[in-house]
Amino acid sequence: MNDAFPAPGFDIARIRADFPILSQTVRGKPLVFLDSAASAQKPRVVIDAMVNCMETQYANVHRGLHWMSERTTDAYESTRDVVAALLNANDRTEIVFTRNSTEAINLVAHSYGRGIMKPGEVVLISEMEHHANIVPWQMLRDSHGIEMRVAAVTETGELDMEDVAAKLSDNKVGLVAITHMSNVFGTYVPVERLIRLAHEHGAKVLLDGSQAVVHRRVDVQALGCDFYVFTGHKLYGPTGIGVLWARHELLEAMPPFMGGGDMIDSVTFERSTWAHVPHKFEAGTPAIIEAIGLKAAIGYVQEIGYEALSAHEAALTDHALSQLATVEGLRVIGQAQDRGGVVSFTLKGAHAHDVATLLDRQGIAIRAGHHCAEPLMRRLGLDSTARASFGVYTSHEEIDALTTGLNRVREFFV
Amino acid sequence: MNDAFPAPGFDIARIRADFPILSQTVRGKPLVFLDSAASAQKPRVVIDAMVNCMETQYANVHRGLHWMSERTTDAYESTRDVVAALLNANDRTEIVFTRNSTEAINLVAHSYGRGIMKPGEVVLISEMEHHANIVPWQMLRDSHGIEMRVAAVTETGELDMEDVAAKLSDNKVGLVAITHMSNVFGTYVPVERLIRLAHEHGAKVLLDGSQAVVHRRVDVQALGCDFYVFTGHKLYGPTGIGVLWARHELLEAMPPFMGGGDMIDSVTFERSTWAHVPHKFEAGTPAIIEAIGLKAAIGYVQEIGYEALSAHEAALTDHALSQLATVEGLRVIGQAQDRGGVVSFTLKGAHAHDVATLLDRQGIAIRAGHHCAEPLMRRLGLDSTARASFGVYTSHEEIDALTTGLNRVREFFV
Amino acid sequence: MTTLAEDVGDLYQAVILDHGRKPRHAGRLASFDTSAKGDNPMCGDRVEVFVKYGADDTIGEAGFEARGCAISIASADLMAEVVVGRKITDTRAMFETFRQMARTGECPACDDAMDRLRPLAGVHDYPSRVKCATLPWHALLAALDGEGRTSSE
Amino acid sequence: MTTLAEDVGDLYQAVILDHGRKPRHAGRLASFDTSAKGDNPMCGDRVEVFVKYGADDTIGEAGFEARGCAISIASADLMAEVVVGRKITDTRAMFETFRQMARTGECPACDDAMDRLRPLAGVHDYPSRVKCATLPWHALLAALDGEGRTSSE
Ligand SMILES: Cc1ncc(COP(=O)(O)O)c(C=O)c1O
Ligand SMILES: Cc1ncc(COP(=O)(O)O)c(C=O)c1O
Repeated sequence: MNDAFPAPGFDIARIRADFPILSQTVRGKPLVFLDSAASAQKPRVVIDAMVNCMETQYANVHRGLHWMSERTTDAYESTRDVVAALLNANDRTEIVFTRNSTEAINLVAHSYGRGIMKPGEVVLISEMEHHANIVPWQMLRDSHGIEMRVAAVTETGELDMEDVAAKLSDNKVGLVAITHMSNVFGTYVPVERLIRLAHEHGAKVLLDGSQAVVHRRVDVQALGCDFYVFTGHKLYGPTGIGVLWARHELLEAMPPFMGGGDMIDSVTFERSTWAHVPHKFEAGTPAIIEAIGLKAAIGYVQEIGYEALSAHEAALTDHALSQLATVEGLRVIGQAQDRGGVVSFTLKGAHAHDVATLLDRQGIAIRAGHHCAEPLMRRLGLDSTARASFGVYTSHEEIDALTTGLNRVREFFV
Repeated sequence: MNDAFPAPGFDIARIRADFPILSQTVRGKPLVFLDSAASAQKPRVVIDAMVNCMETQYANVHRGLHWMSERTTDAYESTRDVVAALLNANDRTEIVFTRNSTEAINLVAHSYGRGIMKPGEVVLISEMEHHANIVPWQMLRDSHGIEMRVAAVTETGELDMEDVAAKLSDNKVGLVAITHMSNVFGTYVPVERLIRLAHEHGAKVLLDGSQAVVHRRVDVQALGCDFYVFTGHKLYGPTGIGVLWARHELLEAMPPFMGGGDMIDSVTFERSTWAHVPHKFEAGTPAIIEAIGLKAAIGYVQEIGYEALSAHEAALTDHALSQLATVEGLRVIGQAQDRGGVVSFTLKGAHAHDVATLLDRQGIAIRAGHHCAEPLMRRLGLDSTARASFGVYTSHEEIDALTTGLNRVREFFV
Repeated sequence: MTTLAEDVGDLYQAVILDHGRKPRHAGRLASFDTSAKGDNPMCGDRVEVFVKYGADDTIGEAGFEARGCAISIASADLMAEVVVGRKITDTRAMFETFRQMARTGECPACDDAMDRLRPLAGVHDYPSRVKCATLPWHALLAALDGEGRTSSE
Repeated sequence: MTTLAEDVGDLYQAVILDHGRKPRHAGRLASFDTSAKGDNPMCGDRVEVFVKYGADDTIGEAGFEARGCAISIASADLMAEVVVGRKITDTRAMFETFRQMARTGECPACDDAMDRLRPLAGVHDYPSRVKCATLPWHALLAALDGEGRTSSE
């Protein structure tokens, strides 16, 4: 069964032991959690970092002159260094903390979109965006006279680069906002090419890295993009914390998004002036405990190393694709060349929700629905798919369990 | 020393034992934490609730058809019920989760301010607002042609109700946005009167309850206000979670603030429709673990009960005021009749920062600075004050330690 | 080890599998007096319900078009079956009883008329699936109210 | 038990207490060539620095007005003392050395010229106070650069 071997030195048993939740049972069956693309489970080190903060070193940040506040500020701010290193940002001040990817994109849509872009300019997205990378641009379109264009996706679930080029050709696109990795197909978008092309046409590029950063090393300087966003809870971190990276000069030029404490330089009733970047974009008490948790999560991923992680996930994905191919009536949606550990599929004669419920009954958690990508579903002529997605803790045995589970579903249902 | 006795049945030792951090030492001295108004410490039940979520019952909410997701959704959504009960909201759908008070106010400024208010209408704030309740209205003023008026504060640190009446008299005020309790003076604003007056003049009322809800029972229906905001981390909950309450019909009428997953009904590239209230205002993966922590925090406060808590804090405040009066050269800033456990002061000949550092050296954490209320400081002719603030875990002995500490500072410094 | 059929028997009873697979009332009515669409935004289920009124404030004919899971199709089909010939006011009351049953699994108010719907009580164990069962009813009520469109939440 | 004076002696050395209480260079210069304000937005410290140039690219006279803590006033006062008569380029270099010392407590690059500033090395133990010590220097450099205004961050 284990024809695809895990990467050498990748001790899956030890890694699974780092995640307390994985030893839970669900409906009397051992948990097989294949919904990591929706949100990942948390390793012990993340839980411990948060507990440790709350038990030994907690106070509000930036404002206190006392020991607890200074130490908490250090811990919070050092997360910025860790994130800057993770993305290879040029400067720690380029890291802005948000609640999640969604807020990061909304921040750009509000601040860059309304503050810098001019009515008539175009935002180019793609057919395979998550709602988080569609709706903010629609709202910008409707309030600020921005045009929204949508680049096509091919039958294999890849970005149609010819269509991208065509839609850039009149040089009206000010911003290309595209996912780095599809949460439905697992497709990696050829972002280097995309960025080169966009820049040639004078457009800035925002990458939605919500999925990509979980699976691959991201180097924003090497990529050459202008904005990059991700969300902590998919990267084994807590909820309530996300990241916007942007080039320093862009952040400098952008007006603030929200107003309040911590983001000001000085306030009078007549007029306020803004704090330096990145504080200008962080109004109010930030997600302190969550930032500290995110730092631990990034540390965890880096200790394993993206090489080992990517290799493990590539092996898992190969194994999954070959196993799923043995299930009668199962069709994998999306056949990109360059893909990661997210596999969408349909099962003939069984609706995705019924598949999900019947798998859940066997302790297997997958996602079913439109995956917050309704327009993509419509493009595919589907109303929903089932989706299994993998994390660092996913084992080959779990994929085998999924396959067995699906065969039982088929027998029961079809 | 303990002339002011704690409320009967209020077992401070037991309560202190609920907060792991309180047994820490700082610079070799036992921690005396008197900076709760900036952010409160977390009881064991809050930490445990978050850990329990991450260890046994975690997945993304609202989207999953599997057991973990259903259970997590239940836990997240039940926090809404708990918050609705805390504020005595009419309906659970009136509770919107935000990152903090700051975001809640910004949400109202963006959505109600831009979506419902008309240029030329007035927002009335007061001189004793936190920056969180000043800057969003300035930004609205500058982008949307709203006028901002500022009601005066009296010498005693109370809201000048005559000035409020005068500033309402032309019926141009669309929204009064005022703190329920000052984070500098500890003053409670006479909100019932204020709300009656505002409504007579056709204005809606937003109360910034960031401080008040920590110390007093809040009943939004009895108060009759229109918007109420608070922040989880001051109410013994985690960072990263705050609350906006608003009347259902207001939320219904308001356009969304941010766009993305979870806040939509359906998405096409041409047009999206919004989910029902409150989901319309919660874009993207929410602060799930933090909501679950907040629920535990509210449960903790309710188990103690606001009566016992208010009585304890009133006794502490009386004790503090009488003790601080014995320190030579110390002046308490703000002498409101109706006040809670937040005491600002200056010490003759010693700058507030030096006072804070010298107290910190003795293990005593207070705040010094402008308390995110620069305009108020200017109004008082001060550049900063020292501030001691109390929580449910503050003991009379800690106030005595502060007094002793201040006397040592005075001796050393003056 | 229990079989999958044993494990999910409460939810996927034979009548549900049967009506889910071979709905009797699927299809747009040739002529109808009112109709409404229902969406479940969380999962993408869609249903459109068509109603032709009968005499004396009753429902004369009912049909539906749906894309969705076995539960929602079976629920739509059984709904169409039970509401035909029924007074409109009774239909509304029936939905309340049905919704209660779908949420709690209990049905103290159930009478004979509810018998055909009882197999759907099993959804209460699967909170995220309750909406699948209630969506067609939401659409039916929207049609009766002349609202044209609803969404289950 | 140690006394408070022992506990904070590193930070509040006699020279700092003395200059904090009785600054020698406080006050706006009667005439000056450049000036700049500095704010610390986090705590409300404010300082304005005035400079009159001397011969050969030196600082001829320096003064300041400040609202702030003992550390920031002593730092401003000692700064004014040490920069007078010094080349402008040396002054810039001195700030770098000073900032390093304030942050780390170490001063490998310290020469005799830095002697008067050494008592401020104690701030490194109090990260939130480092800005109090560096604010006047930020303002001085802003004045030399003709910027008028700066804020410590
Ligand atoms: C009165 C008042 N309003 C608003 C806030 C802002 O709260 P947060 O920073 O959690 O948004 C605070 C506390 O900082 C406060 O005391
Ligand atoms: C590609 C992509 N973009 C954006 C998001 C939104 O992330 P969040 O809900 O954390 O803001 C997700 C996940 O839900 C995603 O998969």
